[in-house]
Amino acid sequence: MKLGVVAFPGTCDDRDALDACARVGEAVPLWHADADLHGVDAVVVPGGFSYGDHLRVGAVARFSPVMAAVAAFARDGGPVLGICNGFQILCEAGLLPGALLPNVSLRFAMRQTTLEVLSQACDWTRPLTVGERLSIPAKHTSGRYFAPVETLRELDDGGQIVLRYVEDPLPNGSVADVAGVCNAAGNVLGLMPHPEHAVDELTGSADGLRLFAAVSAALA
Amino acid sequence: MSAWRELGLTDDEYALIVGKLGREPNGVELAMFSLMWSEHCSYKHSKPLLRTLPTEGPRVVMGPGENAGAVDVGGGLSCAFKVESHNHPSAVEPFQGAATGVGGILRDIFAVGARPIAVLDSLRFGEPSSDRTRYLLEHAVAGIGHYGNSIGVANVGGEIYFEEPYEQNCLVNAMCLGLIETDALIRSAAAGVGNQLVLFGARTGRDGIGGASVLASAELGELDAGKRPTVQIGDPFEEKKLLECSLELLAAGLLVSLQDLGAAGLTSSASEMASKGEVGLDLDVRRVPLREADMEPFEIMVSESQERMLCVVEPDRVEAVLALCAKWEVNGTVIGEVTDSGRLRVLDEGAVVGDVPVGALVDDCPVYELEPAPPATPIYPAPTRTLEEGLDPAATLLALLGSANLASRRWAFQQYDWLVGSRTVRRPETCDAAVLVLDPTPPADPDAPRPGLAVSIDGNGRRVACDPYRGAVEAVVECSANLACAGAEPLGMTNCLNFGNPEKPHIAWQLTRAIAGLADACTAMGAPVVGGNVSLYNESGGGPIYPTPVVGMVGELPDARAAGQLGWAREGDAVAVVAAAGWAPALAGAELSKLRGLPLPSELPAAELGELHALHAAVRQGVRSGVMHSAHDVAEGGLAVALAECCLASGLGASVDLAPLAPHGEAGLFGEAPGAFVVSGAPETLAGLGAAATVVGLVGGVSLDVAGAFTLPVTELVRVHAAGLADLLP
Amino acid sequence: MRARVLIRPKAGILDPQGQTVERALPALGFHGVSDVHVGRLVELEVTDPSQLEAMCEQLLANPLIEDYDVEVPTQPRPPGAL
Amino acid sequence: MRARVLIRPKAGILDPQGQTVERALPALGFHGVSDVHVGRLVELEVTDPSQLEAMCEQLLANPLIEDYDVEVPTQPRPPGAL
Ligand SMILES: Nc1ncnc2c1ncn2[C@@H]1O[C@H](COP(=O)(O)OP(=O)(O)O)[C@@H](O)[C@H]1O
Ligand SMILES: [Mg+2]
Repeated sequence: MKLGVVAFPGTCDDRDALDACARVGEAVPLWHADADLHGVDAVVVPGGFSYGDHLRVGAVARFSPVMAAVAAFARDGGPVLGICNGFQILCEAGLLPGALLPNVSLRFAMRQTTLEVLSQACDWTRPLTVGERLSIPAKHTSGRYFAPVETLRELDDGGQIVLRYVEDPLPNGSVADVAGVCNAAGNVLGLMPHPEHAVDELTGSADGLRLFAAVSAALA
Repeated sequence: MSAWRELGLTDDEYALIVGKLGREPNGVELAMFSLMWSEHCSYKHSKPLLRTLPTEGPRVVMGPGENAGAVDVGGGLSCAFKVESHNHPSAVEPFQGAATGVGGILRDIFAVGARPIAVLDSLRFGEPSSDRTRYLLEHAVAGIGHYGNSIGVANVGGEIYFEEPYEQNCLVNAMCLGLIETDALIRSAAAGVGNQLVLFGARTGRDGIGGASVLASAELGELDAGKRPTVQIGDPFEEKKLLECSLELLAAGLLVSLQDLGAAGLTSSASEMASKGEVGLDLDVRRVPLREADMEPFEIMVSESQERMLCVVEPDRVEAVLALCAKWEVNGTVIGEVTDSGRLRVLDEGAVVGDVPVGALVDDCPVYELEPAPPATPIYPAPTRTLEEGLDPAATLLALLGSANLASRRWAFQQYDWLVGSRTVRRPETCDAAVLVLDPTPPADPDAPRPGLAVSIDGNGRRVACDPYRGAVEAVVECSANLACAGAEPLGMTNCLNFGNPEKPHIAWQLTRAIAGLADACTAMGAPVVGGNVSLYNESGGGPIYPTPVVGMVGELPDARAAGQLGWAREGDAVAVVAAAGWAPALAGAELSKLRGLPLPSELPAAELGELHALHAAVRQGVRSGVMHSAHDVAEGGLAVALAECCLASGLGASVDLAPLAPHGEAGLFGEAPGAFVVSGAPETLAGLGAAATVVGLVGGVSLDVAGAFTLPVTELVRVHAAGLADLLP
Repeated sequence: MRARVLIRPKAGILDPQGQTVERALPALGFHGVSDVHVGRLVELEVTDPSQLEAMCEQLLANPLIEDYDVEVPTQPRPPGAL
Repeated sequence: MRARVLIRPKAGILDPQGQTVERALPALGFHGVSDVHVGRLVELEVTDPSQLEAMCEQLLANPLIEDYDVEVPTQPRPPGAL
């Protein structure tokens, strides 16, 4: 079971993502300029500030060679996880619906958030239980999830709203407190909170590891 | 005015330069001398004093003199760390000033080859009632967050104080820690005649031209507006690429030496590298990639454009170096080579436009003896009164908890990523020191220890203003106490000396006394100094800042799983105060006296350093062994505030009776002196801790109840503490 | 030639930057200001202005959340403009 | 009336955003683009346009590092502009 972790210039959560992947399988670094996914079974597009977040979050990274490969991989049903900046990139690339706008506070905000699992219709949450709660940190400046009303309705109906903030939500202004959404096929998940920073009780929580473990178990 | 005076050189200094060169310097040379002989680069007023700091210890791997010092943290690893100021640029443009301050200290860490793992920031502003303070605070915090968050280095701690003397001269100090395999540490000395000099990173523009001499060596005054076009802009994205590129170059063994570009840009970096290696350098400014084509040679030599590094490379490795630069989308250019001339020669398309002996630039700046004299009259006016006397203890405690200096810093640290890297075992407000695990990947054996380190930064300028010697001692003791609460033992420390104009006798006296205090306390606490920074001339029309030595200390934790915490752990635990025999908290110079607008005293309570060292060892042992379920040192606001903070961090109440302790009354509740801790643990084990520990009560309930003084619901403490800073800001 | 792209949040999407400016102005003594929006300005030297539309669609703007206008100097700029 | 403020990094000041866009465009097949700068666009309804200058100095722009232009519709906008 090989999980690839993409790095762009400016990605900074890739080491943590690699570490999280290594706990459930073999972690493979993937470089933005390399269109070859090296035979991985799942792809993580981690957080950070690809291309400095310049112009618009995720706008530049989505054009890199590796993203063309990731898009093809996703269309074939391969599991893809976009975390924070990775979520923004997947939205920009059209692999996920919607967009991430600047937090209403206009500030970077970091919190240990509580997330409620709303759907199992996704490769990354299938073994989890609807209604259960995860403690996972979130940190971002552009985490206000936006999608047109019709899209939101479709997402809701299709079980594509996978995670939402509960209790002390971030001051990001996300519509319906959405923290994570998946595509219709359920193989691509994007979320703003950082499961890769929540893989060890020693540093606060191990709840995030369960997302990685879910895909690893399904593919094993 | 003559050109040299305008550039900050005295007539004598200029004459000396002419003597060294045997001729008048040309413009390029004069610009280089003016920067290298500025206070910022030459330490001409502080060098002799810095030599009195203890720099040796069993765990010191690299002492002062390199870009950062380093201590051995076990397992073949070293921790490189340093604190640096970016005060004047932050006063001019707080967002960019603070951001580039973080950028600069990060480069010092990866210049020695270490991967930065944590940043801390130490900030001083005027009172928050001032618009300027709120503006500076908001933008400085945003700038620090912007840079650190974007580059992916956790911000794990810091401190903010508000005091009137910082109104015109805010302080922005940033500290960074990095990890490196000890064998891989790299130095900055250039070597090997014929080796190539490669500049890599951002292109060079007119950023901060004149910055080091103009911004850092003169008091900020009327001229402010005219200096403004020189603001440096930070680009953390470029720095992230530079960081990864530098570390990959080092891992590939491609470099002879490495140096960051900071104050005085190429001039300082090139001449320091040449000086350390006792070689010469030729460099051609026309090979430097420029942002603006029409730059003069002198501008290129002194530009402080950010995110640049300089390295020395053997000729047959240049190609590989440039290829790695290309991989990281970083400009890499050969700009010169190592010579045996002992001179720094600046060329412009081959034509010599500057030629000076390296030694003259780096070593020959005159060193000035300070003329310290204690002030005849108080230097600082009494703080503005914001709290009436005669309030009952409950109201007094609430006022303290909500005051700007003691209120929760959540507003600030929630704008920082404290976790990236997944090493942060103790985040802000959970422990007196930040705790990081060295390796985020757990060992195969789940029972094996997880070695870690703890870090703390501290320096209460008002205490140093009262009594420079004892105030500086307190800064060191406070850091050591914070480490003890985390269960960590000091390995080494760094410091940033923020003072006023040392040419004034009373400032010279503050500096001299404070450094003596630092030296004595470092020796006593076993924390040698491995590096630091000096920022002088922090004064303007409003007078000097409080003398502010900021101390950053790093300590070792054999097992981060046993890291201490500040909040109570469980109901039913006993609460004890662990104090030095002579602990004598006093209101004079305390936070409460500040709120009451009382004048600064001229003396603080003495600290028996040998006894404190033993006390810290006992607390550290209590935490490591698990006997102490929580530990917190008594600092600003005294014992009552310390008890309240244990409640705040846990949400649990406590009932205590302080009668067995002395003194009673307000001094006992709110007085300050180094040498006491509030700890909790199982009643039977705490009772057996010995004479230093006095059991005073129990953890439990929903209120903090101090017999005969007050009963306050924890929810009320939380409300006041949380609102204190947040309410001041939009 | 020097072209200019103006990018603004789509109508109906919350614009906190605009709101923040709008709220801050009265405190500074500026009154009578309303309907403030903050967007992005991209200025660039292009040899082929017909490509600008495609650049916007693909990179400079995100049509889901942003509108854009392309301005090329087909005639003298109004006074006060660059 | 509806006014427009264009804010851009001062000449000579580092503009990392502009650099990023400039480097990204050729990869998308757009050539012949140079000197790209990214700034901010503020559009607002004002009753007293003479205040705009002061608003820029005090709030909208950071005069240390940014230049700005104020545009008020003194005459019809060029075609293609809003
Ligand atoms: N207060 C201090 N205590 C100990 N060492 C200091 C102090 N100030 C400066 N140093 C040391 O002097 C050297 C030069 O400092 P500095 O010019 O700030 O270096 P850099 O240019 O790398 O930032 C460094 O090795 C630094 O650690
Ligand atoms: Mg350095």
